[in-house]
Amino acid sequence: MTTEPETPLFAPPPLPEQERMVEAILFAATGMVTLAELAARMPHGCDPAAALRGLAERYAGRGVELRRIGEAWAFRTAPDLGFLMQAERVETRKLSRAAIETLAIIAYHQPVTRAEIEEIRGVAVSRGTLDQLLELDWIRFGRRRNTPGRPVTYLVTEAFLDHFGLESARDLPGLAELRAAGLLDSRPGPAGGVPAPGAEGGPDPGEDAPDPDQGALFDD
Amino acid sequence: MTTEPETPLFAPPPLPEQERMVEAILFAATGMVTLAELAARMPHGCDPAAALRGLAERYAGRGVELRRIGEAWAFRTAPDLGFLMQAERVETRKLSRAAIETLAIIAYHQPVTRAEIEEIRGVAVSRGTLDQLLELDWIRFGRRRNTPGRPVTYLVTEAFLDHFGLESARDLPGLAELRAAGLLDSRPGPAGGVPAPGAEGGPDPGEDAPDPDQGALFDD
Amino acid sequence: MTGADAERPPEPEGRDWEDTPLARADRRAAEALIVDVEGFEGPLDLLLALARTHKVDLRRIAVLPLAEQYLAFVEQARAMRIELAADYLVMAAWLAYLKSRLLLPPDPEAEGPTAEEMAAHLAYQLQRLEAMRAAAAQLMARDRLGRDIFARGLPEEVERRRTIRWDASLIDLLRAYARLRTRDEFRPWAFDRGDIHGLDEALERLRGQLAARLGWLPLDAFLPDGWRRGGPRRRSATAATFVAGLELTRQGRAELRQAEPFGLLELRGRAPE
Repeated sequence: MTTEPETPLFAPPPLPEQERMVEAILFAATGMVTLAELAARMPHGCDPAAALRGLAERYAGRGVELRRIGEAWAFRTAPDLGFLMQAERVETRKLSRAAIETLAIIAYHQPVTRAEIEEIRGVAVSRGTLDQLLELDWIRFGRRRNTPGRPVTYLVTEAFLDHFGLESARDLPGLAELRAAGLLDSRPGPAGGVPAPGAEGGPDPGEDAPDPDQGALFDD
Repeated sequence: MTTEPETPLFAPPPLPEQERMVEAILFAATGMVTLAELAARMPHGCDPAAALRGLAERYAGRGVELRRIGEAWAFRTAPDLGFLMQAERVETRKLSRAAIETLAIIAYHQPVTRAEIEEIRGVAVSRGTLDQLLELDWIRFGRRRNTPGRPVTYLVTEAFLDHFGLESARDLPGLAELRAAGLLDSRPGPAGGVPAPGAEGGPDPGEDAPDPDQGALFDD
Repeated sequence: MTGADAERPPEPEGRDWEDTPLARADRRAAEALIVDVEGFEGPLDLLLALARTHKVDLRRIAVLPLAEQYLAFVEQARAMRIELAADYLVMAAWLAYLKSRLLLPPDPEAEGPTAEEMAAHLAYQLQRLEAMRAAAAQLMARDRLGRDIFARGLPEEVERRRTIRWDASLIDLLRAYARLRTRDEFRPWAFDRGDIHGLDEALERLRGQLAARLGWLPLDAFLPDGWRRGGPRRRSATAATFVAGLELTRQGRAELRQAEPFGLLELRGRAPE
């Protein structure tokens, strides 16, 4: 028996049945499931995207909602009912102010290099800050910059979007206003501008010093 | 104020709202939930039994069903859709230390021969480790080296990049960046540089020339 | 930069705090800030706090008075013998420079950015930092998974026929590599020390040498025999002897002098008092 016949031997199940399938798969999972994964698990010829549309409608306003996170989907409880779930609450390690600000800068300026984060915060990124965010799986490495030193860049992850209930990084609160105000621009400082933060207290000053060609990094 | 007034100060929420509450509680619960537990969690004056009746009706015939076992309740995948849960039968295990180290070396030094991997790890690499990584489709064979014995080289795959959320293997952070992110606890020796693989006393010095591009990763 | 600049009297030497009511307010603010200087994350953070105490609208911030407040703050910290990190002093030097450029008539011959451009960039940085803080606060206040929103608590797993999926996260991979690459760094040091002149040795030597003669001699003269030819041995011995010289000077057993930057370093012993 072939698993992927050229022309399906059987017609795909009717849409309401496909909705049931998507519902079952998403309900059974704790994490998010991508459209591709859904299609792979459902019988050949199914249209999970259409089924998801139907499901989203069905669950609108319920105690459990269908949420989109990037390219993936998941059921999540409605935010207004959080007070009922105290028993399930996970105590998360409290993030330092530095970690929170660094996370926000990465989310709003991504892809962003360490030197750029330091330029915005005006202070060296301390050890452990990026480590902590990587461990939470809220940030990841992006492409290296094509600038001297080829610094790595940082991006936020799908788990970040899931945690903060965002459909995509475009839905970050206040993004449009910040952009309109020019506060997300890559604006190079004038030469001899505000002194860049030293890598003081950093593990290896010589090596971790922010790029002196800072300005050039903001050219995209 | 008494916690259990004879006559409630506030009317309980309307039944559809109570249904939403039960729905969210059962969804998020890590086990079955009894009627008594529901009543305890919900606002005073609620009638979880009535809400459960409403919910059971709403979910009848769906991909997920409300199921009663003894005095407790839970959501369960509809029995006829069990075949979809195959992907849930997966047990996730952490890769062994030998495998993850081998994988890391291949990612950083590709294309790399088995002798070079052994030189860097300082211990022999078992056949099974490479087989496992090949089977996972995280590594593949590259060109043979033009050196005596023409050893095969290993490279990482697209599936590897995909799994680890990397744009390319070149975007892996270098040692300076690992240190800066807090992933590296020790400082480098006074010599500063990282010894090139196979630089000294390697099994086959002529053959073990590292990838010239690799230098870029370490040129802090 | 602003109209206020013109009215400002020339800066008196040894600034008197009580000359205007504004100065008094500044002083109070600066004192309050000094109390928790530890709480600031660098000069930019401090500047933002100073800006906030006077102006709500960062878009209209006047850099000159801000620079003055910052300089006053650093001055105060020094007077109270609070040790400020080098970052703060670098910023103070830069702001003093900016201030002088803002007060002087622009030099048409001068190259590079004008004082106004530099001030505008500083104002932009402050606005941007403030905006990022606000964004961070908004982000953290969202309904969050595991706190306000919950995932399925009882994921369903079908029992029969398990397939094992091997997993590893990026952080495991990076840690493994870091572990491998640093392991070697510990091992051979003890045996690699042939060309390193240790600080303890240098201290020992120098102490003896300085006790013996009291005239000024160049640092080179104190290098041990066999370490004077060029290369890493000489570098190591020079570094160790220099640090030893600094240490003995600190202890009051030696004196160190240098006529000009990069000039010859000279050292002599000092009789203990």
